[in-house]
Amino acid sequence: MTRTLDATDLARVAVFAALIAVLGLPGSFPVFGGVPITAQTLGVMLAGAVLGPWLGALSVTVLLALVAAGLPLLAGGRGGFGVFLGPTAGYAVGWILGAVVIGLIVHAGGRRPVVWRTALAMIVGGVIAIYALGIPVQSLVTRLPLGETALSSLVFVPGDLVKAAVATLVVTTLVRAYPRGFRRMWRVATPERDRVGVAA
Amino acid sequence: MSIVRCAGLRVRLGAREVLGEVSLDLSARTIALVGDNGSGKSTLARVIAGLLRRTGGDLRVMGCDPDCDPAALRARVALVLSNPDAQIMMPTVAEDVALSLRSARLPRAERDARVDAALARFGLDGLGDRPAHDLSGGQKQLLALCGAFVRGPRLVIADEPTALLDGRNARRVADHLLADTGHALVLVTHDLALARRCESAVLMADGRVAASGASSAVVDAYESALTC
Amino acid sequence: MSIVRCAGLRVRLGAREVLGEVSLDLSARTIALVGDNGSGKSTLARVIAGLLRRTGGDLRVMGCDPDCDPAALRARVALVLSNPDAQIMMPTVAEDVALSLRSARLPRAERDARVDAALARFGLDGLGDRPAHDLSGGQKQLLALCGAFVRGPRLVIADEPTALLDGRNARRVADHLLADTGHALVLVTHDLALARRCESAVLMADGRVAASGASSAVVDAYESALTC
Amino acid sequence: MLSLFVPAMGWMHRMPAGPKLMMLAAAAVAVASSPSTWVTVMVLVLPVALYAGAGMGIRRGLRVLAGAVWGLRWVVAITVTGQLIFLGLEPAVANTCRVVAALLIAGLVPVSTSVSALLDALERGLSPLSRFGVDPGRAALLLTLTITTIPVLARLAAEVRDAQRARGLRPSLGRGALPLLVSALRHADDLGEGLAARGIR
Ligand SMILES: Nc1ncnc2c1ncn2[C@@H]1O[C@H](COP(=O)(O)OP(=O)(O)OP(=O)(O)O)[C@@H](O)[C@H]1O
Ligand SMILES: Nc1ncnc2c1ncn2[C@@H]1O[C@H](COP(=O)(O)OP(=O)(O)OP(=O)(O)O)[C@@H](O)[C@H]1O
Ligand SMILES: O=C(O)CCCC[C@@H]1SC[C@@H]2NC(=O)N[C@@H]21
Ligand SMILES: [Mg+2]
Ligand SMILES: [Mg+2]
Repeated sequence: MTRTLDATDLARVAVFAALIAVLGLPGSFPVFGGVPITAQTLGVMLAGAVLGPWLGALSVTVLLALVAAGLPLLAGGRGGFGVFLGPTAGYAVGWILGAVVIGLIVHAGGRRPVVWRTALAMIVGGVIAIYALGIPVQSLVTRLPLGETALSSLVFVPGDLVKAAVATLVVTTLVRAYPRGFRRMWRVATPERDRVGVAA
Repeated sequence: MSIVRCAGLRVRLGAREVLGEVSLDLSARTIALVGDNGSGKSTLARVIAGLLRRTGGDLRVMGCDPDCDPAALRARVALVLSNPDAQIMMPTVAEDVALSLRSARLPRAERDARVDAALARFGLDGLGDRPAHDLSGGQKQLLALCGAFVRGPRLVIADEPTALLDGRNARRVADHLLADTGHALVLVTHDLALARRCESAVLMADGRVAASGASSAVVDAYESALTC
Repeated sequence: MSIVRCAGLRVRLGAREVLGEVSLDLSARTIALVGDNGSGKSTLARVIAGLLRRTGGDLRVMGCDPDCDPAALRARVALVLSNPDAQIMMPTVAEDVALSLRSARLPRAERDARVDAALARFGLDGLGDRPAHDLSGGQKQLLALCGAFVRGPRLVIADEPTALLDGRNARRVADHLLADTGHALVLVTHDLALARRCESAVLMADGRVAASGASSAVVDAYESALTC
Repeated sequence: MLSLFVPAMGWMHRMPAGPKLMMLAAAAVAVASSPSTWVTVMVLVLPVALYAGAGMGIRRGLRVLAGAVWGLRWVVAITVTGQLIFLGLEPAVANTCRVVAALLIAGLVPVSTSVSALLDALERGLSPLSRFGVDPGRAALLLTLTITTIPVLARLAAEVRDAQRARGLRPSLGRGALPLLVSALRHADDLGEGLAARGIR
């Protein structure tokens, strides 16, 4: 959005925003994809992990801006700024924070993503950070006290853990299968090899 | 035996009738599907492969009705697309081929043996442990063929499998598809020289069959229509 | 005048030397780039278009150095790719063509006039308000040409622009590209008949130039290497 | 296709996007902050009146309203269940009506405003930020680019599902995510080049 974003970044941000939208379309992939347990959080996790914290957050923001502008891009075909007055508003805004946290942890220290760090990122950023905004807002909107709201949001936990596992697997596989998709250089941990390796 | 037989086949996608009243009885082993962009070739291929349900009419593929017995059909039919990236599901070459054998529940040793044999047949031996997305475009498409053929399909449906390949790779892929290894072939292509290598051909126009018969006659007719 | 001149051009992508020591001096108006999958054609095309920086060597495109004066180059060079979907950025046909004129900051009336003229030239007049993704594959590729030509480029670089098109659409696109409207053309293609229609050709192999010269001679050499 | 817009010529549709947004947002926030008692059920009158009186025609307006209510069924379900279990009948009914009424009122914005009008309003709204390095034109381009990319990615997802089924696998997100992601990344590369080639950096 600022002048520092080159054409490739612009395209990648748009593509990930579109990816999150597509994961909410009916008939995309079975098993997931109902409201409010939605595959879209998987898209958020992938955006943070692949694009990194800032571009990942930007792509989530773009999606939410389009939702606010009235496109029916949330699971179940919901859209309009009313979404941001509803009980799930905090979760939706939490996606932005989630993408930032995931990106920061996955790429911490400019090192190549490894399984444990990626899994940690998905739990901390993709679950805890999102709930940290989602639950208070839900409680505020529905006037159900915080504790009870937190208790009722436990229904999301099994699905979110499955999505975190899938995201971890996909991201760590991408490191092996298509490293240039990350579009960054990684520091190589072993000092005797050259300091900069892999991916462009 | 008849490979594909249909009568009054209709397919509606969204608000649009994409295939209208297609009637065919194809028994040649290799069948080319040609026609302009948007004429309905891919749609027909996907209906035959059991990936899309028809809206009306009658269809038999290798003697069975895709809508009544999708599992039986899927066990016998394989599909190859032009975009290799969409067809590669696993990180390494060997894992990707093995994925096709998952539903067969073979013992591990036999599965590995079949994977190795398939890789060798398509000239990919020695690449089993390589990341699949590191392969060149031509190699990726050979890998997709490998994943399709390892299940021993009786019918292979290929939708523009050579569109993105160079002459050498295109010929290699076409040779594998056309070779008689006990399978029939339905091949969608814009490459008319390749279409001529099939025994018979179907010319699609605007969601209908415009001509069908021996490939040389059908392709000649199409080619002369193209140049005037 | 020389269209593309390079000496010892090298390009490294990731850990890999994709182009090594390419030296060329091309002055024909239409130049075909042929070679196997992975031989470096697209990479060379992108370096010439100023989309990728070289790692070493010297390069002049239409007399200017892409690395020193990228803005000047971009104003003169247009690129057409094979996947039409990747070239459509805007919801409607007219908006998409107008996008190419964004950086020119023309007054609205003049911009609209140029868009209309370009649409008419490529046979898309009357489709201006249609959603771009509703067009057929061939029409989408014509729209991509429209977006490339509306800026009045002096050099058009096309990377397999006809790979996904039927015979009729492929010929229409090729005719527009090859027509002499004051632009030079660098055309990457696997379609050797199309390559022969260019004046000169370059054969790439493994990141190097294997042959260059009159297109008939180069393509003959490549074709005979393919068949043996 | 990808829009909630209902074409009509009534006063609500003709109203400029900015003021309309302000008006409906104020109404929705007012409703959302009403108390949690039985009387609150009355707030449902407001969306009914607004949809019926927006100038789409009364019956058409009510049909659109019914569609909007149906679209909120899951939001209603989670709100009601939690409330019934923990708070009892009166707050459950009142809070659910309050939330639903506010969402329905806000829902009139996309129903009566075209996406391009909203994007224009968004671009105007962002223009004060240009002092901080945000380029509103570029932001609008990014939003539009996303809209045009959605059908392309939907098709890539369909291709991946086809490829899975063709190999005798049931389509699943677990296994489809990798090919979808790689195809999407390659599409992004192509798209980036397409942009650059059109003189957009
Ligand atoms: N999901 C869909 N919804 C609506 N229309 C569709 C859909 N898929 C395809 N079509 C339309 O159906 C027609 C036939 O499409 P199809 O892909 O079968 O053509 P094709 O012969 O394979 O063309 P090409 O040579 O370009 O691949 C086209 O006009 C296309 O726009
Ligand atoms: N970003 C990249 N990082 C590393 N390697 C790359 C990258 N892009 C391309 N390559 C490799 O560079 C080589 C040349 O690629 P290029 O796309 O230029 O070939 P090509 O001649 O256009 O092939 P094709 O006919 O298949 O399009 C290939 O081996 C490819 O795998
Ligand atoms: O669709 C919305 O209205 C916003 C998203 C709400 C979904 C939240 S995100 C965390 C939790 N996990 C899910 O699968 N759904 C909820
Ligand atoms: Mg097709
Ligand atoms: Mg190429």
